[in-house]
Amino acid sequence: MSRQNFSALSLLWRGLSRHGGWREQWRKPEPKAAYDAIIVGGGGHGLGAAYYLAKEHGIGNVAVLEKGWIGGGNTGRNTTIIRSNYLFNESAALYDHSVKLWEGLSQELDYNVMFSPRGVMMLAHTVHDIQVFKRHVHANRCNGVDNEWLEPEQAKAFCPPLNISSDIRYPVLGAALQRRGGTARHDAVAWGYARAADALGVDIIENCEVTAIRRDAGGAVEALETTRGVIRSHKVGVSAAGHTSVIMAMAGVRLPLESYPLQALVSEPIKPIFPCVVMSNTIHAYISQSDKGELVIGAGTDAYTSYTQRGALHINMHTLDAICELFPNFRRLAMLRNWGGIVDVTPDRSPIIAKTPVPGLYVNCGWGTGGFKATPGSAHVFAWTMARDQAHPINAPFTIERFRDGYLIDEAAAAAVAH
Amino acid sequence: MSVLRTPGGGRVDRERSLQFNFDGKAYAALQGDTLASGLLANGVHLVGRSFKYHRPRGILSAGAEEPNALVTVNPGAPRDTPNVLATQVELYPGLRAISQHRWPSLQYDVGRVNDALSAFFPAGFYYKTFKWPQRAWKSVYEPAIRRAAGLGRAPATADPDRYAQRYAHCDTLVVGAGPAGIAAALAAADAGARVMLCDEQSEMGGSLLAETMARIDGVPALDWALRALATLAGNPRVTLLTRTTAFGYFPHNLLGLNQRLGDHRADPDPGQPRQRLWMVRARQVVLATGAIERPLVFPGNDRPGILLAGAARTYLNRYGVKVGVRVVVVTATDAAYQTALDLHAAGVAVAAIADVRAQPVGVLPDAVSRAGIEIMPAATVLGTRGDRRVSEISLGRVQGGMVRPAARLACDAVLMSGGYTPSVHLFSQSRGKLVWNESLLAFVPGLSAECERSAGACRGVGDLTAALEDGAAAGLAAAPDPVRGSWRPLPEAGTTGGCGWLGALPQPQTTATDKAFVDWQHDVTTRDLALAAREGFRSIEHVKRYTTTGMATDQGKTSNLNALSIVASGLGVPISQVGLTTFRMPYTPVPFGSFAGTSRGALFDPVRRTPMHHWAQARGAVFENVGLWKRARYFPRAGEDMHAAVARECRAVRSACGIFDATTLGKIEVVGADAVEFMNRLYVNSWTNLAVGRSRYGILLREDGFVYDDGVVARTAADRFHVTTTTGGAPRVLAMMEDYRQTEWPQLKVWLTSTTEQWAVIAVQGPNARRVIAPLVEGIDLGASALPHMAVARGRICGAPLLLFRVSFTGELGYEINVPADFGATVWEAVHAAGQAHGMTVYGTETMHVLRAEKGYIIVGQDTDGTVTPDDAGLSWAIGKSKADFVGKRSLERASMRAPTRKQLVGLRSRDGRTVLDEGAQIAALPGQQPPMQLIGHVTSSYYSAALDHPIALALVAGGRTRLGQTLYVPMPRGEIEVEVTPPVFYDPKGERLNA
Amino acid sequence: MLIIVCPFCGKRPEIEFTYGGQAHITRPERPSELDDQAWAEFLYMRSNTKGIHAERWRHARGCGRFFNALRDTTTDHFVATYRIDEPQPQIEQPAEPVPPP
Amino acid sequence: MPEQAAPLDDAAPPWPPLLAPATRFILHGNAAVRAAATAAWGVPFAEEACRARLLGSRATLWMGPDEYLLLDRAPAEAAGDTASGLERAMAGLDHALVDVSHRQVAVEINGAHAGHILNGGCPLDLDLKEFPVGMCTRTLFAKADIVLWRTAADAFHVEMWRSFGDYVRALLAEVARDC
Repeated sequence: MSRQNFSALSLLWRGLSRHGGWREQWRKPEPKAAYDAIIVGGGGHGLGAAYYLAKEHGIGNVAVLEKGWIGGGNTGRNTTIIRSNYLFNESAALYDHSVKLWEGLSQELDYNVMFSPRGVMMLAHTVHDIQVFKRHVHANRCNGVDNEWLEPEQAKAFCPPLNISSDIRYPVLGAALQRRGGTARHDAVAWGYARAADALGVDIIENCEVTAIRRDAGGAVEALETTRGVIRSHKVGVSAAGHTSVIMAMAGVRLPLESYPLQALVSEPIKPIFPCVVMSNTIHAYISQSDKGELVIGAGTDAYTSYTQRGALHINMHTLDAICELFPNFRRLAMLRNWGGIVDVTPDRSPIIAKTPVPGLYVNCGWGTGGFKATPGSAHVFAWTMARDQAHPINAPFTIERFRDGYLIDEAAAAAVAH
Repeated sequence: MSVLRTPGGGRVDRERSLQFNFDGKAYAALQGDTLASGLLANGVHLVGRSFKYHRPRGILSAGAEEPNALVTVNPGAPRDTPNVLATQVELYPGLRAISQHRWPSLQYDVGRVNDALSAFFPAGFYYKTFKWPQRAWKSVYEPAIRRAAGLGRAPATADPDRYAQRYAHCDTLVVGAGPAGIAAALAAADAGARVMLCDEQSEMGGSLLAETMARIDGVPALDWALRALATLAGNPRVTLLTRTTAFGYFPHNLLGLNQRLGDHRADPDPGQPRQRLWMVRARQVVLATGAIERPLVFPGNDRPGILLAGAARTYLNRYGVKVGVRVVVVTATDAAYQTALDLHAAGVAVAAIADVRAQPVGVLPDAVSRAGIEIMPAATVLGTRGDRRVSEISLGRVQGGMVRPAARLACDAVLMSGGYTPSVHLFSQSRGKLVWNESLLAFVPGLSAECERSAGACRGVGDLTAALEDGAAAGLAAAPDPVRGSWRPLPEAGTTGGCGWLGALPQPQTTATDKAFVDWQHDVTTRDLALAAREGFRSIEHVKRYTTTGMATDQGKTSNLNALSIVASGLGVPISQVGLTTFRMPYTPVPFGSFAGTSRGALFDPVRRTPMHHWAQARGAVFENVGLWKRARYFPRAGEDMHAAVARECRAVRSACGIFDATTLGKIEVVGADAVEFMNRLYVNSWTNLAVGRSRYGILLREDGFVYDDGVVARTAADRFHVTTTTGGAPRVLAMMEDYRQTEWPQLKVWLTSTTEQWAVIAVQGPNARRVIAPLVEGIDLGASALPHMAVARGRICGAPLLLFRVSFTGELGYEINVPADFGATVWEAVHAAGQAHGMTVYGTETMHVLRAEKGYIIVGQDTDGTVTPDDAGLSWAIGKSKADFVGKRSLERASMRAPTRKQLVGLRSRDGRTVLDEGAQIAALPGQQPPMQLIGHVTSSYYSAALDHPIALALVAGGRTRLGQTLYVPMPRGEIEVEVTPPVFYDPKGERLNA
Repeated sequence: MLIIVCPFCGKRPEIEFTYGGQAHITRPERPSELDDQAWAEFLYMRSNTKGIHAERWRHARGCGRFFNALRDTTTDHFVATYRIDEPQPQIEQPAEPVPPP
Repeated sequence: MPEQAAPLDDAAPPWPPLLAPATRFILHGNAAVRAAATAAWGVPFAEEACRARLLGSRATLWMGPDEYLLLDRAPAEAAGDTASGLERAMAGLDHALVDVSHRQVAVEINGAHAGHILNGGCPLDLDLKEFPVGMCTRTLFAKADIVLWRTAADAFHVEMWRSFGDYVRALLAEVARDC
């Protein structure tokens, strides 16, 4: 199976024939009776894992089962922030692995995922923030991950709309900047992986919901029951984000996960005004500008677990009062669209990428609000884990057992609390 | 007066003319005009450029669905507002607006070149190219794309306006004040309901504002509406909200309404809000949101002068504006015939009505024929001409499945009507189930998910009489105490026949040359949709994302159903199988400022201040934010920076005495017969043998074993503890205590009360502390043996009740004076005055941090970070060893929590005796490493110690307590710093000073 | 912003409440007798139910009481709220959405 | 330039003024405790949720199932002395009495627009039928916790922790512009 070349030249050539020659970017196959491996969940992580299984491990007889349409979950609902300036060695290794893959992903997939390393700036508003961010900066430097400290004036120079007045309620006292961080085009990640995996023989099967997991006498996975029939495989990787608990329960596996609504919103498109990504954990504001011109703003999670994919009005109100405080010129801009996703959160807010107690069953979950940035790296090591039935050194710490044993990777706790 | 203005009628004030300015040119209009009607009255149709191809675009509609006419109002002024709809801008004298997204001008836009090259920019072209060279995306392609994208410009200055928010409750909220909504509000109000009726327009009445023929209750429909509205306005239980858009439908019948209060005023009062966001909780909701006319999809359907037929009727009847002098009507419904008749009566030449239906029959076609207007049945549109304004339309005739050219007609406006799409946005937001109605060619509300019902055109009941009945029935059913189960939708009412056309109009086999637009603003054409299908994007969500159809600022109000139909027919499946994209909040864009409301400036978050705040402020204190509190960080004197001020403050405390405001520490009164048991179960310490009048340093863990909070806990009576917490920790510690008290140990007789704010706390620390307070304190023996370190006593000070702690967070002899908060400022001033004879200096949190670090006292949240156990922090001594259990104990028993390699709190001294380490700096055991390094810890606190005259630091280091005396390395960008590992207590390790 | 029926105060807006996670997880009487796995179950394992979920809420900005609720996590409709000392009501999943109280 | 929207200065607004200092206690305990306390305090306790009882300058406000706020708006003696009297009356009964006189400050909002003003930050339905005279509850006013007590059809007594007083009052003044 070959994929059509994507390039300026091919666009020109096919443009002359009114683009009649373009084929499906990925096939719409009927599910086969059996596969060497099945991925449950057609988001970026799942499609990417299928791609790397085929590309790097020679396992091309793979199906990706998606209950809706690919990229329709958190892949298509997030604010596309990419960075790797995490504190702990384990996290930094995982996310930096990902950033390195992002840097060549458009070329690797022959699909423009629009990775834009425009810089991610995290604002410090308290003395405590300064201490935490400087700890990150030092740790990252020693880990070979770029992250630098900016004084308020430097932060303003990097992001001109930022209000650095000392009169506001929580003045900007400085910022940590990762220049290699940035954004990418979320849909393109799903579609690019799908197209590339398809070209390597992977069957991408949409509108196919898993309803049960069959296990053999020894307890190992042997087949999935789906809305499109029974599909056999002895290797099943679950990459289903907010619905992971539901799928894993079918195999009797309990996970330390809770699913929360998370919202995001965009403004109407405006001419370029915002050159980077800005995050403020202290006052809960996450903002960048898309190539189309919309300000893309991440809101907080709701307080309660839910599968409704919608959040509350007051969450948006708190997000936007913070945005308007930091960027007072944006007060007259308008919210165009708001949406919600479901994020699965672990007790230490770090993911699980691991084997499970059920032989042949693997899980990649618990990404909380930060899964998009990890897409290529997570998919890459998950494929490795599935192919070799053992963890890649990068995901080795991200086990299920760490919660029993107390080896948490608690980035959120390390950011600590004000004293 | 313009020839395009009718001589009379409509809702504009003929007596009040005004001037406005668009793109630098002055125009005349009337009070009551919108920017759109004002421009049309002056013959201006060209108002914008499309997003991708920069095609000239005119006004398409007369309402919130407008995709083309986006302008910037007040450009460059303080109230600069981009991306507003000309159809919604109410004119006032002197209003200035400009067009957007064009360069150098609206008339001549170089971006138009994109249109010529459009063959190479199909849907999703950017996914296929711009990949090489790797770095060029960020540096070359993306900046170019970004510059080309976007619509208006963000304001260059901060918004000067206020915004308000208000909660409201009602029995019945009616959204939309057209005929169905007014009928619903009347019925509900008659039944005694507390009613709110809102409408997005400047005037209520909906379609009746442009109605000239219909009559209700024997009077012209509009008169009926005005009378009904007057009745409602006179009812004190009814609230009428105009210019108010119900933008969001949230769970449990909460609706978000945005009311525009100031934008239509030439000189808004700066003291009044520009907009008000209502959060309305309604027992019952009636959605009477009407329907939106659908454009027809044919080649060249986007030229200025081509607009919706209903909009043309609105401009004529409501605003007294003719959209042209010679028009062609293209329609799939009877409704447009009425437009033709009205225009004809107003003297506009109607060149023809091209009806896509094979045999238009009925009252209206008959009337049109009688008026001498030609009807062309089985018609289609083959194309249009005219650059910045339509000048000609090419019509075809469909016969036997073949399309043949039929006529070319000159015209200056084309009015199209593909039928009406019910506005089900809010219903869908409420999670009600939409069902496809094949006879209506529309999705209509099915099963409700909330206490809600739809009425009138928004559920396909378009006929005026039926809509009124439908509204009245809905309003009555939505009155208070409806019969349980009555929230189910009403049975389907009668509907108007003839439901229009979906998708592209028939075209000849040969491919048309011009584009047929589905989504005007985003330039999505039938070809783009076909390409998406060809490339395998079959889910409607994929089509939307790949082509961006329906994602423009109008969110597909005019385009979604046509796009859906084209995709469905391309795939050969029924529309109901393709499904709809999800409707999202907000219905129309809502300013960020409305969401933010009053949360701005000083009101962004509460500012908590202590009773001594103003004293500190008057003395030039520099404050820091700690949670919501403002705490004095240091008190610089003239010429001092923080370093100098802190060094001075530190020296004063060590050599004489200092005074410090510790009011913000959390305080919880734990009272009851089981108070001791409760504290034993919660804190790591043992409390059983703590005597009344004594205190102890307490540590609270989370159940996972990590340090959560700490503070001094005093036993003030056998059944009473005065627990202090960290400043930021106070609320969460109380919440955690309540959780265990209520849910795990409800049998314990113990109660919790926050007393954080009851007490002002004045710390007096230093060798002279006793001498300072002794003359002021009554009823307490301050002698070292009577009131030793960690003792607590009650007495009086300066006439105030006193709870006196002998405690020290500095390592010096120290007291904490607790007085009821109203006394805080006066007692503080008295102590400060008394201290002047003893060298007293006021100090802030920074000095407090240095002094405690010299003593190795930790700050939770700085020296611990949520991954630190008591043993890690060197606090094992505090744990009650004989206790079987306390919160977190079981977690500490896991092997990982006892590993000798855990990071432990130690002291660090720079080998050079000079370098103050960076807080957060990393620590390595081996020198000379390159990234990625093997790191064993980090610096948590670091200061220059004035008392010791050398830098000190606390650090968490793997196996730190086994490394005392070792040399470690702090790798910094400018080289490594050698440090020696020391015990964490630098100053007075024996504690002689605090026991003085 | 949901409406939640506090068993003591009645219908109140969600912002007056704090969420307390899955209900009916009792702290073991003698934690030291549990092995690490059993302790981790108590600490971290949650049902994350898709459907009717028994959960704790606290009317923190009201009467201060913890109480339990049954909520459908697919619609956010509450089926019941009950005091902490009351047993979980036996309620079958409603066949169709129930309007808010 | 138009006037800047929200006040940025730290000064407390002139309106609404703080009420005079009052004596306040939080009392936890059961019905027997309340009966005993009534003898000393002179005001009975509502057993119904969210209701206050008022007699002269003294009131009892239901805060929770076993929690009441005792409020004396014109105290004739020191809070400590009042507490001693209450403790004597409740001796031998399991209870917790804590002096919070200085923890809180109060304002009164009255007039025809009182409800609208409060609904600028309070999410409750303040219609007289839904929130009758004599009703009291802890609730929210924007980002602050308050105790709201309707003392008359058009009057509300509002209590808040003292450090939130400036915020609540400044916000009341701001939202009152819009009523």
